[in-house]
Amino acid sequence: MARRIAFMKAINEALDQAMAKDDKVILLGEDIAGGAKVKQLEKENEDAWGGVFGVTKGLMPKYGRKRVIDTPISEMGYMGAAVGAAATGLRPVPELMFNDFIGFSLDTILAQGSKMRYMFGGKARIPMTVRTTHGAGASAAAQHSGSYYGLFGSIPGVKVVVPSNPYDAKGLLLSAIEDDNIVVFSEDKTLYGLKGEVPEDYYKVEIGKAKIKREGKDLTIVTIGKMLYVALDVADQLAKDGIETEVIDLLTVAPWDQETVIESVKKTGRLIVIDEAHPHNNTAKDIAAVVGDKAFDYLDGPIKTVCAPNTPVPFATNLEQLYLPSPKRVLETAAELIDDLKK
Amino acid sequence: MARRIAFMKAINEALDQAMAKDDKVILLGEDIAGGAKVKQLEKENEDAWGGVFGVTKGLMPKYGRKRVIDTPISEMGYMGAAVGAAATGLRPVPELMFNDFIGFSLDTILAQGSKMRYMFGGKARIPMTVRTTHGAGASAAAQHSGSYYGLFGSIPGVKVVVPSNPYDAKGLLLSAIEDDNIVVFSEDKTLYGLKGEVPEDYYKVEIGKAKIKREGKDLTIVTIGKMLYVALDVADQLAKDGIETEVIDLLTVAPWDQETVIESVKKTGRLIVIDEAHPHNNTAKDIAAVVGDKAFDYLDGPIKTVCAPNTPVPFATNLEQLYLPSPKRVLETAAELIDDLKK
Amino acid sequence: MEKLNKERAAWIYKKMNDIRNFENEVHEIFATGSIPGFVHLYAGEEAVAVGVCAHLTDNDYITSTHRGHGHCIAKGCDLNQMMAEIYGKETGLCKGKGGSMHIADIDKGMLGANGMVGGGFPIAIGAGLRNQYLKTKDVAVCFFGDGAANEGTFHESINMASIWKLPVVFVNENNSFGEATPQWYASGSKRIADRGPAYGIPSETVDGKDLMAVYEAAGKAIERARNGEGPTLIECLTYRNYGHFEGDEQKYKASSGDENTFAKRDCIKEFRQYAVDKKLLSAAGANKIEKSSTEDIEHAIKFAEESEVPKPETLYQDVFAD
Amino acid sequence: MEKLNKERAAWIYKKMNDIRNFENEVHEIFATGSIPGFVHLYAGEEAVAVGVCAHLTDNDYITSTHRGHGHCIAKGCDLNQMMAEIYGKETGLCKGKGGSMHIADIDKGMLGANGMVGGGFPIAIGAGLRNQYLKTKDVAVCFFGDGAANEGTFHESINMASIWKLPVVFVNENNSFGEATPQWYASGSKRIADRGPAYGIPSETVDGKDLMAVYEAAGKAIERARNGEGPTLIECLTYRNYGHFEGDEQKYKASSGDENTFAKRDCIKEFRQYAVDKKLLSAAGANKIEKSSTEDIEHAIKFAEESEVPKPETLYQDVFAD
Ligand SMILES: Cc1ncc(C[n+]2csc(CCOP(=O)(O)OP(=O)(O)O)c2C)c(N)n1
Ligand SMILES: Cc1ncc(C[n+]2csc(CCOP(=O)(O)OP(=O)(O)O)c2C)c(N)n1
Ligand SMILES: [Mg+2]
Ligand SMILES: [Mg+2]
Repeated sequence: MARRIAFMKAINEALDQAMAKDDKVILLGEDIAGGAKVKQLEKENEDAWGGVFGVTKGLMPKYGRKRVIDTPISEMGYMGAAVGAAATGLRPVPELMFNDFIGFSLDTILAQGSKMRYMFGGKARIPMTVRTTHGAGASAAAQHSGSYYGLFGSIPGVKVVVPSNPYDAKGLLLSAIEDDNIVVFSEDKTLYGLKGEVPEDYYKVEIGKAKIKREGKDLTIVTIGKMLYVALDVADQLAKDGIETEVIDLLTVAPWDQETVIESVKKTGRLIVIDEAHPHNNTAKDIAAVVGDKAFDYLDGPIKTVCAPNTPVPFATNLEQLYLPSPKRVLETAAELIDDLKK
Repeated sequence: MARRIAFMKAINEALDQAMAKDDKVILLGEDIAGGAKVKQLEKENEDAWGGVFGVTKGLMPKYGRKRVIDTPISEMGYMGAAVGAAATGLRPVPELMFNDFIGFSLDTILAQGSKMRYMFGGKARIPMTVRTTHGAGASAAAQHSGSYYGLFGSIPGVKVVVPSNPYDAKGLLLSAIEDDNIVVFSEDKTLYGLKGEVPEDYYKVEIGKAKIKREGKDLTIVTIGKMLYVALDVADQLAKDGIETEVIDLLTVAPWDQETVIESVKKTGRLIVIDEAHPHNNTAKDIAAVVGDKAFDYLDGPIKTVCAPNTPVPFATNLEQLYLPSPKRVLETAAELIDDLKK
Repeated sequence: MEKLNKERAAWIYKKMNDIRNFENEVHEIFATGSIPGFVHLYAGEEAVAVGVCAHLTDNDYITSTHRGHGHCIAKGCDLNQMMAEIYGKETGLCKGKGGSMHIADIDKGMLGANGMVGGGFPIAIGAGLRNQYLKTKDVAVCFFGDGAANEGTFHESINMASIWKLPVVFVNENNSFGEATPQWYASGSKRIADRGPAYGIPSETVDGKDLMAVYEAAGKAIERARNGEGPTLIECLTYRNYGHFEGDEQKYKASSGDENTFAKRDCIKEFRQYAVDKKLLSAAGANKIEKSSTEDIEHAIKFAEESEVPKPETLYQDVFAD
Repeated sequence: MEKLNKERAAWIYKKMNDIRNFENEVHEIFATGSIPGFVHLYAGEEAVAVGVCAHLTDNDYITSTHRGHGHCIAKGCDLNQMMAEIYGKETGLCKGKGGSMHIADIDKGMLGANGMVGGGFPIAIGAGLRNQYLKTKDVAVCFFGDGAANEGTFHESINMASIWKLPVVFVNENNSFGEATPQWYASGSKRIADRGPAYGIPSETVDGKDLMAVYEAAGKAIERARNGEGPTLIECLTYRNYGHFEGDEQKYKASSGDENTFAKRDCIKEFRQYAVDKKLLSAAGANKIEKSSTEDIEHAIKFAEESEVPKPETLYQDVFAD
């Protein structure tokens, strides 16, 4: 499996393969094709954009506008339509261009899609995958840079995955689309260009399972999405001091993999969770709390989280870089734990 | 101060006094008066409802429809209008009838009101208090029983208060309305009839300060809203076994009072947080995580949270009672810690 | 559109009576405290749900509202299970976990009452999209109130239905009030149907107390939808017999004048008269239907009362499908 | 409404040139990589922002969009601080923390560009409510795109403005596209102005490339608003010179035909011609304005480039007011 493709290409390929396999799969979103009813494009069967980042490029020409549906700018409308289509037998994959737009469409997930099965006494199935983007680092400022996977993850009935690399992106997306529940598939827009090995065939990565990306016995670092790379950097640096860090890529934010995390902490006795979300009521804190309950007796030091500060995302590049959890901040945090370790 | 009035009356009185004091204070919401442009009511200057629970009853007759504004069923519209009115100098108090309706209006808080000041380089002030209701126990089922104060509290720039009794309700609401930021004031609808002593004068309860409702040295229980009564019940029962429980009523969910909680845990070494919100990424977990970091060395046992199960709120009364954190569940949790204590 | 025949007239008369009896009984029982939660009764508006659903099969979808019992009954949901659901019993349509505001039966094409005003619009769009995509002739009907017409979802959804020519029929139940707020205060347009042109779709206002007026307008619209001609907006002027929810003092209702005259009209009596006049029903046949309806509702109450509450472990079930 | 006089004509011509020059320069600079993030340019649509804001004072409010530079300039925001903001510098209008999509100056009545399409509608309602409540004669103008007209906030907000007779003017900038999606695909109505009657408010469509057409329509509407006669909806047909944002290939634009003919019109040249013909501007005066505009923008760039980036501690500031 030597083929290396970009994160966004892996997502495109997963969508392509899911659509090829199951004609119940349809895509909806703003400009996921682009140029609907534009004469020169209709003639050439071309999409104008293929999504604002080009992730869905080529799918409309291949599957047509009945399956790759450009919507008006009506997030509540088309996200809710996806819920309705899912409840009645299709397998829609709506795209919420930026997860920040959830303010315009939360009800469809919070009160409708996620609760239908329960409220209806088990009769409904809502096989719907919401593709969305999150993350700071693109100078997109306060309203286009948030990381709200934790907010989605707080809603019962919703699964949330956050891939960190092309391989997992493809496999998780295929799992998500096959899943009979609402799955929010949250893509870090700053990872789109990242390349990695991706098999050409249809394969799945299991939802709900974290991956140990590096083994170690002294310290566990759990990461979400691109925070993985911060942790790997930190682990390299700590290795120079003889500290062996175990790095866990969470992959699924809801329901997150308690077993893998807790087993690791039982071994290392020390935990840092890195999450670029706003610092309160987020996934990092959830993990820290569960570990502080279920693995308390194995802990050799305080449970640490490294998150964004409690501010909106600033525009200026220098501030935005400061905003994001950095190796420097994680190293400082690790130092607090490791002092202890050296004693 | 022997006067005892109901929780809802205390809120009504706070609104009345805030409006009397500052004519920039206006109320907006669905049927907060009721009966707009109904002839027989206009003639009598009467409100039809005064809110769906009657909390704002009498305010329209007193202050008129220019200040107590019935809105169409347009949550995004009038909540956003409140943001606009606040940014331009009024002090609006919109009512979101049930906090579950945030799915129809989240943007106004998530991306607009909470971020304006920051995005605008400090130029804006958004003195707006969102009154809303939360909580299970009224057989209102999955879409009218949620507790989303933790979701609001995860947004930088938003303060969130959850009073547990008439006295704090009045004082916190007056503080909220005077505050120059968005404050979500979340009322447990099942507490509306609860009576307590409330001074007649205008007074404030400080936002950001928790209150110790019972002192103890063996175990800390932190509660939000009506979970206080669960904790007090548990404390009584534990007292019979000689266990002294410290009960802290959080009152402000964001930013919550780290000092009071941590000081208490340093003394008791044991913590249970009771929060009726959905179990993941909530305030209870946030508190547990912070304590697991900052007070780790003082802990004598695992950090516990007692929350709702990870399900929507069920309709049937028996299931709903099972859904809510109960003294029984808290006692079982306490037992885990106390076994340890007895050793 | 088919002309109303005897069989259908009997079906209509039965459904109208079922709704009225169901709601009147729930009204009484609620007052005794046996039914928990919020209950919004449909009595008075029967002509709308029944006039529309008379054209639908189990393959067609509807989305409903917080005031959903009438739509449920008209769409063919089981009365026993409905009543049990409202009581919160394990035999309920939703196993007691939904209640009055979330009563649903997807197998019958009933996509749920909805506690969220305006929550049904986008769901109906989704069902319409599905019907169109799968090249069925099925339609989706979206029932909504005059108050709901001021939610943004109304706008977004009707616009989408229009541009995609979806087989969706928007049926507005204009009962003059959204809770205690009159439509003439809350709406910038005099009529809800005035909004159709904003989306380039046909729209009309009909007398919603007149079963036949609703039946005919709905018939045309549903036929258009089945033929791929796109959505229609029908505004049905109606009135509810009870308050917004149980417990409402209804001070906002007029006690005389045009509003009150309208309020006093009984769509069931009017339809009986019409059907008997047109020889679609015999007086004896109508009486028989009335009696069987009363019995059915009595039976439903008995069924509900004798049913068990849900088992504790069901609290944790049906969050996720596997 | 005042007839256009020489002074105002000069002001208009200067603002139009400022916007065009500002945007053309940002376009160039963005290509070099000195400006980060998403940038949406207003060039081509100057007649709308300027034609409307020509009637406003600092006490009036506007809400803007992601394509906000034009509104900012027309409303009187400082060019230096604007450019510095787009560069992310501490001297920026928002101290570098907002950027192009959040540029704002409440002191000038500019309530912010808005990264959320449709985010401005309710805020304009709030400003209108404030103006009415405080019994001022001030208005609030809500600029919005053709794409934004499909958001639910459009519907909810215009309806509220109508029922409360708020002093709000809704100015639609119909540039035919929302990103890469044509209005003729996304909208169920042919014209955005077709939606006015749904709310019972006056509405009209004007040639948005014609400064005078916008000026006159806006003048009437703003006068109505100031006189307490309520809201108006004005649709201005226009076109953007650049792509949706910088980096857009614009494959969806027509390279010939009516659309292209319209696209090629230059509202600034047209206004110059008109003003000179009507002796509102002399040719020499117009040239002088053009020159001073070029200089002002050059200065703004210099100001921005020489300014410092924000200090690290500002990351944590201005989250809460105290
Ligand atoms: C999103 C949302 N907003 C508000 C409410 C509260 N509410 C329930 S019913 C109702 C009135 C609805 O009026 P209308 O649409 O006319 O329906 P009707 O009750 O008259 O049948 C309101 C405001 C709600 N349930 N959901
Ligand atoms: C709520 C929301 N949805 C979608 C977007 C993405 N988006 C940014 S601009 C835009 C198109 C807006 O079109 P229009 O309103 O016509 O304004 P124009 O760009 O043509 O000036 C879209 C879809 C957004 N920023 N916010
Ligand atoms: Mg109504
Ligand atoms: Mg546009």
